[in-house]
Amino acid sequence: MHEYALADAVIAAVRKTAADERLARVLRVEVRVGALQSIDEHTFARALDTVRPPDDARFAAVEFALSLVPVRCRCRPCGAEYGPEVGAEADAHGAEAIHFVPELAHSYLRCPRCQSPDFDILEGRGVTIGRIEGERDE
Amino acid sequence: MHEYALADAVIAAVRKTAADERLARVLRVEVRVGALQSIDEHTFARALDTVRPPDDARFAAVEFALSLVPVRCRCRPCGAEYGPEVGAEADAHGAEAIHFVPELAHSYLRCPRCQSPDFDILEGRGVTIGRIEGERDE
Amino acid sequence: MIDPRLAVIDTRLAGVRRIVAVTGGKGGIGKSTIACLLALAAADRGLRTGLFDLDLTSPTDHVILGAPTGFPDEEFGIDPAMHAGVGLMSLALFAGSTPAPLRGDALTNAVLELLAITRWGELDLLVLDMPPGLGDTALDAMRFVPRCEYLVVTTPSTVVRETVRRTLRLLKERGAPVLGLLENMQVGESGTAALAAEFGATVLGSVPRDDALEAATGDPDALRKTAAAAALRAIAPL
Amino acid sequence: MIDPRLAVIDTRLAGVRRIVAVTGGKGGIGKSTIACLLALAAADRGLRTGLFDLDLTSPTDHVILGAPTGFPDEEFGIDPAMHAGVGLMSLALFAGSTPAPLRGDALTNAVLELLAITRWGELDLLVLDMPPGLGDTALDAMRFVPRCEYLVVTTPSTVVRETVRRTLRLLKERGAPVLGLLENMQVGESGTAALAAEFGATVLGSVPRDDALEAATGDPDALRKTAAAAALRAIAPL
Ligand SMILES: Nc1ncnc2c1ncn2[C@@H]1O[C@H](COP(=O)(O)OP(=O)(O)O)[C@@H](O)[C@H]1O
Ligand SMILES: Nc1ncnc2c1ncn2[C@@H]1O[C@H](COP(=O)(O)OP(=O)(O)O)[C@@H](O)[C@H]1O
Ligand SMILES: [Mg+2]
Ligand SMILES: [Mg+2]
Ligand SMILES: [Mg+2]
Ligand SMILES: [Mg+2]
Ligand code: NI
Ligand code: NI
Ligand SMILES: [Zn+2]
Ligand SMILES: [Zn+2]
Repeated sequence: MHEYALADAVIAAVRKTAADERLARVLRVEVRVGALQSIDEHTFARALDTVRPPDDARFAAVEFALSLVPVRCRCRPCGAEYGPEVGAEADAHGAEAIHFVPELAHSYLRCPRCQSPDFDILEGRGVTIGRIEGERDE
Repeated sequence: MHEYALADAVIAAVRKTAADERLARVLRVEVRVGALQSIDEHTFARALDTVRPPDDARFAAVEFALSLVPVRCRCRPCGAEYGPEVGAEADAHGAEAIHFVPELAHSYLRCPRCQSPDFDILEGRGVTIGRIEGERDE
Repeated sequence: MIDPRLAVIDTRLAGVRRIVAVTGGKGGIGKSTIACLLALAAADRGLRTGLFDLDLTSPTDHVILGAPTGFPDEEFGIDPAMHAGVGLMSLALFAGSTPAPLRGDALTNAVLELLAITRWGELDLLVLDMPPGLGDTALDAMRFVPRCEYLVVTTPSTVVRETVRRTLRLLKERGAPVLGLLENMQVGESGTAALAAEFGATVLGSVPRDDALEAATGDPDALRKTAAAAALRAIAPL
Repeated sequence: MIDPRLAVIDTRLAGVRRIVAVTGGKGGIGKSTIACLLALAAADRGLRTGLFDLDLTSPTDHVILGAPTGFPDEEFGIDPAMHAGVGLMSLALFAGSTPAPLRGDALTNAVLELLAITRWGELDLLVLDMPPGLGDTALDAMRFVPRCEYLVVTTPSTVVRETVRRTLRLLKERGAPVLGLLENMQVGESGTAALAAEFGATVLGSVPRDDALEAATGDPDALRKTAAAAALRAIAPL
């Protein structure tokens, strides 16, 4: 359950934005979860709920809108664009390593066309935050 | 005049595209010259003319549309976006080094806000090719 | 698009009293050896000590310390692997000796990920073992861990000094705190004092060339008994 | 957007008969020393020889060879700096000892730029001196110079072998031609033969630890007279 650490990071970032933007209430936070990390959406939603500061009124009504972002890679040597299926292409150890540190994709995944480990992960790497919606007291 | 080597590269790339696309005539090539390299447009235009293959009919009527792309950098530590003036900010040696290898900007230029050498060059680095227009014989 | 990891690094390092990066810019000068000996020395003095192997494509601290690889414990994050009294974090825990060919962006992402999920907890000292070169990780350390102090390793070699000088110039320019120069593999007179003077830096002292280190590799108790470890203990800025 | 440099690399290297990368993945094992001695040995045999220092943030070949820095001649491109019979290309020619902190993309761009503008001309041998680590430059060499052969340096050290093994695994997986392993700083029995056997690679031979190299740094004639140079000449795969 290292997902709690990532959820915690999301909360920290949202608090920072709420402070910077002087939001009285945070209502909705878009959270994009990259498929590369094989994070279970329900686990992550629960983690977000667990680490949410319970005594901070600004977060009383917040909704986390989770979406799963498919992985897109591009191979440098051959230019192929592809979406690896971590579960099918890496063994259990590799998939777990990628779960912790997505860059280990370069250790355990290969370009389907030329088998190179030299690819860029264009999308679907890890957890990022999209729109944050809230209200100010004015 | 190492500009000839870059002009030569442009010609090589255009020939390759012409071959790949089976073009009978190349009519217009957009060439973007990043300001970071302090390449003189007239010098570069002349270089392109000099290295253009004289006995290749496909290039008899080609026009090179040169444009100068201003430099945009973004500082990693402080996030500042800025457009350095190489001539004014680097000394003569630094400017010449950058002329040869634009990455030496990290040796001779600094973020104007926080003085960091840790910036990304977003635009205006070197020579790139935009649209290539031509005709096929059909 | 906000990267949530950036917001949590300071929290993760909040319980760490002091962060020392062992650097030099050059490979093979003994950065990892000194980093491991420093971590062992600190732990032996009763300091709560962590060691973060930031040479991501060529991690060796687990080999030097003889720490077994294998996934770290995970619960509300990941825990450094405790070995010989030192809490170790290294990509090798996850990937063993499988190569990890990582370009710059991947290096930055991996460092950020590990900074965001590792629970160092309460530490007196966190040692960062830096990779060679002035690349992504050197820049990321300055960016993400600005309070880090630098222990600069050098050796009595002309090419090493040439390279270490680049690191010192960059650290000085950025105003990064330099604890001092440590001359490793010392074998007599050398240019280290002059190099330190050039940058107004302290020479912490020397660690002799000690061929016993090789046989002690992988065995913390044997490492502790080497002349190199003794020399380091005498000068360690703890 | 087309990068014109990619189209011209093969042309620029068309007159080069053979390209040998001196690598190992680990820093401080003598890659640059071996690369320089190899280039000198080749030139002494009458081979037209180039040396490209690809350790962009920590270039040292100019220091080892004692080549003065300063802008290369430019005319229809740039010419390698001729020194001691070897044509040298290095970022140090342009930046001297000014630090060049370069992230991955910048490393790739700098290598591409130098590949695109350097006029190696007719060469019998081009030696690539590789940086430590499995990073951008290691990957770029495989991508941009696929016909390159690899001379893998190792030493009789456990941590070095652990790191060199990662490089060998990657080269083998990618089907890159490995000329063989060269054991540097040899001081007796070691695990090099076993490491070579693990990958079906040849052991080219050994270069002894030779403390005379230090005093010879910067002086090609003195370098040529060292026992290390003699040992290398005897086993150089030229
Ligand atoms: N003081 C020393 N005496 C003898 N050998 C040493 C000493 N310090 C380091 N070494 C050896 O040098 C090699 C490189 O050391 P390492 O710590 O891996 O360097 P780096 O991390 O700077 O690349 C290793 O084989 C190590 O055992
Ligand atoms: N055979 C050898 N005997 C003694 N010292 C050596 C030998 N080979 C290299 N060295 C020294 O080791 C140090 C690192 O060598 P270098 O060639 O810079 O390694 P790398 O390029 O792998 O980082 C230098 O001081 C060099 O003089
Ligand atoms: Mg190390
Ligand atoms: Mg557990
Ligand atoms: Mg080297
Ligand atoms: Mg000239
Ligand atoms: Ni987990
Ligand atoms: Ni020029
Ligand atoms: Zn591919
Ligand atoms: Zn800045």
